[in-house]
Amino acid sequence: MSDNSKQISTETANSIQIEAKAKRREARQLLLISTVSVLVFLCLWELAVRAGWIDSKYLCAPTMVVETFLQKLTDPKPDGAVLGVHIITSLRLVLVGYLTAVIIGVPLGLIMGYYHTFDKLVSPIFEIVRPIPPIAWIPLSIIWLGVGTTAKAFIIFLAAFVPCVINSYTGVKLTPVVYLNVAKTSGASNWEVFWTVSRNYAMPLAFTGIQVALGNAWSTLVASELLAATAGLGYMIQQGRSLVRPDVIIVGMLTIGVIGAILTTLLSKLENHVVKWRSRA
Amino acid sequence: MENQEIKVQVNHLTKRFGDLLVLNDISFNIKKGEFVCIVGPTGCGKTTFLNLLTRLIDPTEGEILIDGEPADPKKHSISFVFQEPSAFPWLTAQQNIEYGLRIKKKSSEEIAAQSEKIIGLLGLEKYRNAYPHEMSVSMEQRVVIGRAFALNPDLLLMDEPYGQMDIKMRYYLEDEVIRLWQATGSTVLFITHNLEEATYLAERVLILSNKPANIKANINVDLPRPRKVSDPEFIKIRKEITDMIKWW
Amino acid sequence: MKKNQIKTRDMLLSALSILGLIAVWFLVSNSKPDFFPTPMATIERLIRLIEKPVMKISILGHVLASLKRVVLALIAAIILGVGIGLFMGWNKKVRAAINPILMALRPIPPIAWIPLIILLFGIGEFPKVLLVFIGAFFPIVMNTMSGVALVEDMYLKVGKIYKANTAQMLRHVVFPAAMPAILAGIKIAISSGWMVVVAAEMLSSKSGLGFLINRGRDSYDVALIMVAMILIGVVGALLSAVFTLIERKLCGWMSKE
Amino acid sequence: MDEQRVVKVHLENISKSFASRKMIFEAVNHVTIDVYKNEFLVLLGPGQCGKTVLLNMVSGLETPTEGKVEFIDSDATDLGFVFQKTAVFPWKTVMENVEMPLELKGVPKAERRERAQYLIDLVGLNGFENSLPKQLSGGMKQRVGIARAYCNNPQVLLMDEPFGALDAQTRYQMEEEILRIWEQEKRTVIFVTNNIEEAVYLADRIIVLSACPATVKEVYDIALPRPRDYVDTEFLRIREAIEANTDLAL
Repeated sequence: MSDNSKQISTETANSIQIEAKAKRREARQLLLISTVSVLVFLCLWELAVRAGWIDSKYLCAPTMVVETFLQKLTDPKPDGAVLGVHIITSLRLVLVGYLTAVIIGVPLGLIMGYYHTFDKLVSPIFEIVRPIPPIAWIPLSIIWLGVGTTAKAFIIFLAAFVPCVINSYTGVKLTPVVYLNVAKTSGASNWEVFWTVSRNYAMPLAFTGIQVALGNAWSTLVASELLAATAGLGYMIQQGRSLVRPDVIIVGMLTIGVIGAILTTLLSKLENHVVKWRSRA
Repeated sequence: MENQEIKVQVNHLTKRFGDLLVLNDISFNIKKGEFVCIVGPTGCGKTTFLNLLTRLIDPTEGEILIDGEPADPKKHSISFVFQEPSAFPWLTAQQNIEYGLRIKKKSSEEIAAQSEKIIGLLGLEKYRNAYPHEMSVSMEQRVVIGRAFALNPDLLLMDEPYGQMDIKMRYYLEDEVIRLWQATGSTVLFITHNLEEATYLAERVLILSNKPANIKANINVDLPRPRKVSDPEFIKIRKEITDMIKWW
Repeated sequence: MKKNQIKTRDMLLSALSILGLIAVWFLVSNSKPDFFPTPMATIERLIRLIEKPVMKISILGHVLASLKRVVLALIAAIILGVGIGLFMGWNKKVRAAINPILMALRPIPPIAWIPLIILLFGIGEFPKVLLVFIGAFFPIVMNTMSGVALVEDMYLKVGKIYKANTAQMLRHVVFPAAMPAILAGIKIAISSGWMVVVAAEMLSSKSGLGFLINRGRDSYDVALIMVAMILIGVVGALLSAVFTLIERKLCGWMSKE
Repeated sequence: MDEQRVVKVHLENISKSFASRKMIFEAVNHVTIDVYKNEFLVLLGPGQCGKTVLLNMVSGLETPTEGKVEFIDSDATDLGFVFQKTAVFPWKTVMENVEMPLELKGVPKAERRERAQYLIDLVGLNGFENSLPKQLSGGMKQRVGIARAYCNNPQVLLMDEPFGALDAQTRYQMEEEILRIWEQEKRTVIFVTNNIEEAVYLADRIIVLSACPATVKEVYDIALPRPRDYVDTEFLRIREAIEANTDLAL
């Protein structure tokens, strides 16, 4: 688009000013509404507990949550570990299972999507295992691998593995025939067509799979820690329940949410870097 | 032009999908370096015909020879410009142009020299590192055509590449493809619905009949270049072709 | 190769892989029976489970208990999720008000809510349905909102040209155009809801398939765990299969001809 | 044709600019056009931008930053619009698509069905009343768009490159079709295109617009009798004169 802003008349210029000002005013207005609604939500919550509508034994006020959060930063009581230790235990656990799932799942999905015979051989097994939620595997894996980290890492691997395979598989299947034909008519071998075309085209969808896998891994981690753990954020909120400390539960839940959000943003930054050819539309 | 050796021989080409006969016993020859246009009514099997030539699909009967041997993408270099935009979104303009050369495992000097030449001919020096989503439709199509010519192909097939362009852009691209054809001396087979475009570009026009398609006529267009659309001789040839095609 | 030749070859390959899976199951379970129930033991346990109820509830009773919780929660999540999602997608002010709260709660996995909900509402039916609701609500409201916000600008133009009022715009243009995204959201909600109901039942329940697994775990009845897991898989697959049929019927105009 | 030319739509000194963060982009720059009653007017210009924005200002989809659009003895509401990308609703059958303008006006079902049926027959789609757009070809979808545009009996029809996405031969066919329909149901038509051959074939008058920002470069009166022949010498002469005068939008 050519930048021809030099010779436009004054009347057009100031009518654009008006338009721009209106847009800015609307944006400010929306921001105001958002902040007000969040404040109202917090005040209602605070009021509900203070005025006794909800018994403070079961739900604590936001101010209490902040206090406990600050206290938990340094004090291992009451759930036996400082917030930092819980976070690191959980992170170490989730990353082991998650990264293995990505490293094995994405290539497997890509190859399954491209090579027909391999697809027909592997996908039936996959279709049988897929509908069973990873959490249902916890009891069996505890019996096989005990309560330690290997059992939990295996569950997280299962939870993350499925979306990686499916999305990479779909990515390859959706490759437009025209791209494949360009490669074939240039004399590319079957492997070259896969490597130079399908693999690249499927990358954005593979990343969607990696994102979904992260969400699955993170929630399965919490489940496995709820069931059997000695530390970690899931364990912390479980302790909060048994010690009837709603503030500890809520601090644990918020930390899980915040860390989950951070991991997701880091991942999309990596995606933007790797798949820089995709239009930002 | 007669004694030039034959580049492409098509003998009794027939194609049947189940019991639907699409191409019926087509035979013709194309000389080396010739620019042939193929026209025919909508849906008469032109694209099937092209897919057969590039061995994307196998014929039911008949054979296709390039320099006397059965056509094979691995042995011969056949380039194809498809109708819908086919620049690889994950490659820059220059990488797209060099794609075919890399597959054919050409030496890096050869690749660099050839891609520089094509980028020069297309005048895309400023856009060599742009990704397809940063280009206009016409620029992307020019990169795709550059990629096809970069291979110095034995046979270059183009399936209605300028269908969506506005008229001034189409004139520009038609002149550009003629320039590229003259510079590389490749043999070009150009499919189009637009009869004026066929008359403007072709040294010879092959007219396909309705389904099941057969060669209905073979019209030589020996007009000097660059041709003028309103020149009486041009109009006569265009009228001749239109009367054979007009089904509406 | 002809079409039907390819078909038979594919059937063969799939059969081969399933047989392979069963063979592996045989081998592994025979070597460590108490770790891994043999196929025979699992089938026996299934038959015994059908005859003898657990906690006075038959096997069908447990399946229905889980299904009831999921279906109830889904209906609530669809009504609220689509309703709120439509409003948020269509009206900027409503979105500005509700979105921040949703964005804060969304990253918290539904399973992380279990301790708090149990603390607040105990271990009856309501907390379990509420948990499944949380698991199902977020995907639906998010997909509906983005579905409405991403309606093709051209369809909106047609509506504007013919002076459609807001109600007509929603009924004729926005809702049908957003339908595919809404249905995708519901599909995710079903699998997420099914996962949450199993987790909730494993942590605190006297009925349902999650409870059966827990029962197997407590009494080291590995065969029961396996039977319960297979049931969860089968019922889960049926749920999403039923939904795909509904989706094809509702969105027939979508699929390519 | 000159004396009884009655002005139907008057565009007075229209300009339109869009402000993005970094720069101000001007799409239309001081355009003044008179559109005569029941005239087939073609706005011809290269590539995208200007023309479509100009049409959107006539239809009220966009408000001009400067100048105004006047409709003479008919208000701006009853308009028909045919888009380039076939803006036919994929979830509605052909009948439901065509009758929609009247349905939105609250016209009872029987009456609007009758009107829609007449138009479906007019554009040659009878027998396809209950099919879905996914079962129709590109050309047929555009016929639905044209039928819908006529549905609420508009005074003015606006068409934004309606045949832009069709192949050359279907395009020739649709150009003949639109003229046949226009002869039967005479309305004021403002037709936007970048195809010069199509413009000369269809238009009573052609207004050639420059590339962005759109300004009026030249006005051509096309006095050729209808139906016109693409390869007729006079036709080609006019076409080449216009081609020499249009810009190349690379």
